Amino acid sequence: MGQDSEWQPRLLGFLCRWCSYAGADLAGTSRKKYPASIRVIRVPCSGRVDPLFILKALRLGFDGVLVSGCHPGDCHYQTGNYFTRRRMAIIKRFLEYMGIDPGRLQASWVSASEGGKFAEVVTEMTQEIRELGPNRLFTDEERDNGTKTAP
Amino acid sequence: MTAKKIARRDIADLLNEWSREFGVFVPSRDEGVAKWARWGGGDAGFLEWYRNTVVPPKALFFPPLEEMFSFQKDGDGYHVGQPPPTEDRWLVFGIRPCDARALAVLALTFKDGYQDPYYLARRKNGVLVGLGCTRPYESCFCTSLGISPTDAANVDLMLTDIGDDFLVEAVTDKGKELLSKTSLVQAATGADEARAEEARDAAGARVTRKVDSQGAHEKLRAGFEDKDFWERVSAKCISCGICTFLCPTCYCFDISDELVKKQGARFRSWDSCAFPLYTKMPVENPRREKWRRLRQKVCHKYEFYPDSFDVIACTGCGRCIRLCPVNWDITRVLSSLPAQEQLRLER
Amino acid sequence: MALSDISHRPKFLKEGNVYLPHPAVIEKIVSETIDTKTFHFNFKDEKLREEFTFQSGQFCLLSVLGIGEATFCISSSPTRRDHLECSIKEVGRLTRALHRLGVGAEIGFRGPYGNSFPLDFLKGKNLVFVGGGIGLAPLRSLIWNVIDNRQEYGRIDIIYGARTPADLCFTYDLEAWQQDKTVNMVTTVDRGDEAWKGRVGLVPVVLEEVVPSPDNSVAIVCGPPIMIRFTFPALEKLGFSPEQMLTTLEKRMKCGIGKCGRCNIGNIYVCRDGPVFSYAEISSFISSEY
Amino acid sequence: MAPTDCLPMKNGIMEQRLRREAKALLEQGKVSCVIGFEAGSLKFTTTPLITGDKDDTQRLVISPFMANNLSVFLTGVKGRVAIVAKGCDSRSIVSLIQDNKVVREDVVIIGVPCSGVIDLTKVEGLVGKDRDEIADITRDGDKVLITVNGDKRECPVQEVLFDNCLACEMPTPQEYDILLGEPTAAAGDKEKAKSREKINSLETMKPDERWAFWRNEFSRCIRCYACRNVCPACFCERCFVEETEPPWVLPIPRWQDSLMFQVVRNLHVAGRCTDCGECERACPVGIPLRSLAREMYDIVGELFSYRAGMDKEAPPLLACYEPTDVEDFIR
Repeated sequence: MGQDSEWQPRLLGFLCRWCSYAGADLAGTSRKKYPASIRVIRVPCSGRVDPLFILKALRLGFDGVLVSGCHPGDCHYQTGNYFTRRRMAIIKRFLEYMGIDPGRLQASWVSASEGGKFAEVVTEMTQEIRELGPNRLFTDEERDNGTKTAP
Repeated sequence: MTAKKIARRDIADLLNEWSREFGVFVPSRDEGVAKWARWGGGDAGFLEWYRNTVVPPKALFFPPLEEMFSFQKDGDGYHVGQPPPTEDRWLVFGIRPCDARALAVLALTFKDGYQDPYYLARRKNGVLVGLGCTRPYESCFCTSLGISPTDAANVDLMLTDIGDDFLVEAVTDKGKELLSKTSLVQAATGADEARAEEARDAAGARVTRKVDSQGAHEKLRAGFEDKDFWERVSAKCISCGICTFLCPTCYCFDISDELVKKQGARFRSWDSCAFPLYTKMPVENPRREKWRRLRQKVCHKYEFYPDSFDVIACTGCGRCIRLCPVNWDITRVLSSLPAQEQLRLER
Repeated sequence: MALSDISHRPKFLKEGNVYLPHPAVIEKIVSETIDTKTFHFNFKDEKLREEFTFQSGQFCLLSVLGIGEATFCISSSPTRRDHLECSIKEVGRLTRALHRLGVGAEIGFRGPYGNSFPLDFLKGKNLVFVGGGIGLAPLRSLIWNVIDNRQEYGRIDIIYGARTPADLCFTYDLEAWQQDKTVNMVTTVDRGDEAWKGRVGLVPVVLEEVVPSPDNSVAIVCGPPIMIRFTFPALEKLGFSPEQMLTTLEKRMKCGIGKCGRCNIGNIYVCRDGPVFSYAEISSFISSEY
Repeated sequence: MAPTDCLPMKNGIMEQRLRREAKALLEQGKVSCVIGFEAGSLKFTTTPLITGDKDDTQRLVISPFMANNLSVFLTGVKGRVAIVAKGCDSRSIVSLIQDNKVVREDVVIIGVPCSGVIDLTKVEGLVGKDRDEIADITRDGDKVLITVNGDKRECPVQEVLFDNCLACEMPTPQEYDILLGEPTAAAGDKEKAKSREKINSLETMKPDERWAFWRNEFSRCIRCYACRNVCPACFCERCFVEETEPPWVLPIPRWQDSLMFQVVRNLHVAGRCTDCGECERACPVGIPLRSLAREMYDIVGELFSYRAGMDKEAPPLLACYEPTDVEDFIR
């Protein structure tokens, strides 16, 4: 914590259970330092991450979403992460077109032995998102929930 | 009461005047689609393009989405708040006779038995200023439903286009009150009234689409189980909600809750009998098949509603025909209903 | 032209915004089967607790605010007024949320809505109750109502079935009715197990074995649609006329008061005109849209 | 190959052949159903005709107004079916074959060489009259003649074609069983640029302006789901918006929910969308949905050189991968 006045982004991570989740675990057990900004959802494979999950996370107000899986060639299911790679490329580009900063959605390959890399990814991403500021995409300043069109 | 008239160029001033006392809603296509929006001053440009809106004025009384009430959750339970208030006095300018009739049709359901507080509050506080049609669409068929495109039956104040002026008639006390307050109207002459009469006749003649609305009831009842017919006519329907959402007499709604960080609200929003999940129960769904849903839609308007309230729940506004992505046309379906004798023979 | 005459309805229903739920507190939860629980609850507001009345066969809407609202029949009897009961099977999001609540939790209540079993018509008659699974819930309200006024009715037969012994609801009531010498209680299951000593057979089949007499009788049927569909013909075979058969229908509902549009069968709205109907009223379209 | 000129005459010939072929297919029992177009009930419109009755085939038409993508009906009919397909529709059919939603052998594709469909909204804008107040619209090769109140007006056909037609990559179906006429040419490069005009102007905005733009557009959405239901690529039995556990999106017309619905819908049809333009055409409240669909189409093309519905043997975009796929964005 330390600098308590500083705004702490909230990140949501979808981590593949075979590599990245184990990597995150290792980061913890080996006492690697990284911001406590990330909440983790363990997925069977990074290929499980439906674009819907990403949008829902943004809708719920998470400031950034991380999708992390095994390095190419290391997928427990042989090819799952290759599909993730394709899908993520598309999602990032499309969200950018919509007006969502692509930095809010990031992807990484983190193996079970890369505790250090996981800490690094989260640290860097947290810093980047701190610069982007809070996610206000779906918030409504006037708390106008769309019901004001009628008298 | 003798008729009055107002100059076309004075309409904007009239709206400005009313705006001081009422929330005034007029046809607008600021966002590229004709719907109702708050009058924001300027000139009454809509008079040039306005034929009817895509989104019917029912949306002002029964909005696509409204908060029924909000609530807060805390340790020992919920605190339910009051529904958000509606405007005390408001006015819709330019409503067409078909849509005005539709509001009366909606009221039948909303005030039958238990009172629907949301709709009825808006209805009570709202004033309807009608504007007769001069350019009905080719999809319009109001005259088949006993409505003339210049009908003053369901409005408070009625305007009829007579060229440089509009003939103005107060229909109800609300309308009289409106008129008594403005100095922009003047007495109409006999010639004005004659021109209005001409305009009315001409408008009625321009509605060329016809349907046998009275005969439909009997045929629909007789053909209710005619699965072949309903399957055939529903084949091209894509089960979207356009014809029901944008129908001025459709009132079906859904209720949904939301709770975010202990603050919540219950919403009601338009729903449609065209959607497969509309009647879905945990195990059964009485209208899983498309033809059953479509049959429900047609029968509700032309058979069930007349059975309940003695009035057809269709006003011939033609939106369902104009806006349907596959040109599903209720008038074609009604006119292709098998005659009763024919059905008897087949049996 | 008014369709629903609500003039005789209790005052608390007609005041204020009909859509606002009344807070109620869960007082007791009884586990009926693996997925069905009976909730005993009472209003928070003392005045409402006093004023509240209902009749057997009526339904209500229960809310878990933030999740939603759904219709349930009131399964307790108006003759036993210290609390209300609803028996709820876990089938979706709202019922799951209800099942997760514990004693003391708050729910929202709207109602009672709908018509009710016609007591005046039933008085002096022999009653044949035919129930299946959770369909016993609305019948149970009436059965206790009738038993509490036993002298006003004739013979009582109850034929109740479930898929397996574990699916039988209200076993404590079944036992009580079994003990009651003035009631003929027949319990059956579609499939028995090692411990099951009772009858095995589908409800409509068992009904034909029990052979209740149609003379001065009324059959009251409630269960899954498939059971209802087969029970009516069985009753007809026994000589019951359509007027002598009552049922209570279930449809998807949102408002409960005839506005939201989805619970109709033809011109009839189950919430507004039902849920209790005689077979005579619904026989013409029960096959097509139920 | 010369572009098709003088469409009305060509249409007449194609129409006769279509009716003949469709009738024969039904008579010979080769198909149980024909999906085509018949004259609509409004001026300048056609409407889908789905029939198993051979006499109905006489109502089939070919017209410059036949906008619907009929392939949306393919997954709903049983048995072997004949379907009238413009080039773009044929791509949707191929895409459905790629996704195993349709079996190639179960479809008789009656291909129609198409030189663009007329967008009545553009015609209305051009002459300042609503479609039902226009007396006549006649296509004559590269020109369109519009008659209003006795005045004739001529304009290049490109001005009144749908935006997606201007970017058409397959005017004549490549996958067909019967082809009703000579192949036609695709629109030129100049027109192709025009078909992206709206998107390009969005791309010049700042990101938050762009988000605000979409937010504003979707505040108009009424959640009728016409965009989804006309879309041949949206073939899910149950859409995520209808899921209740968890409720991903509330079924209410609130911009947040509507916008999220549409973004996810577009992501779900990535690699299936052929830019047929039906979503935007169906939208009753005029949300520029094609500006989402086309951008997605171009993203997919740029990143993976993939174009949906071009090759029935090719695996669907997101059901395959290349070892060399773009990866520079992954940490």
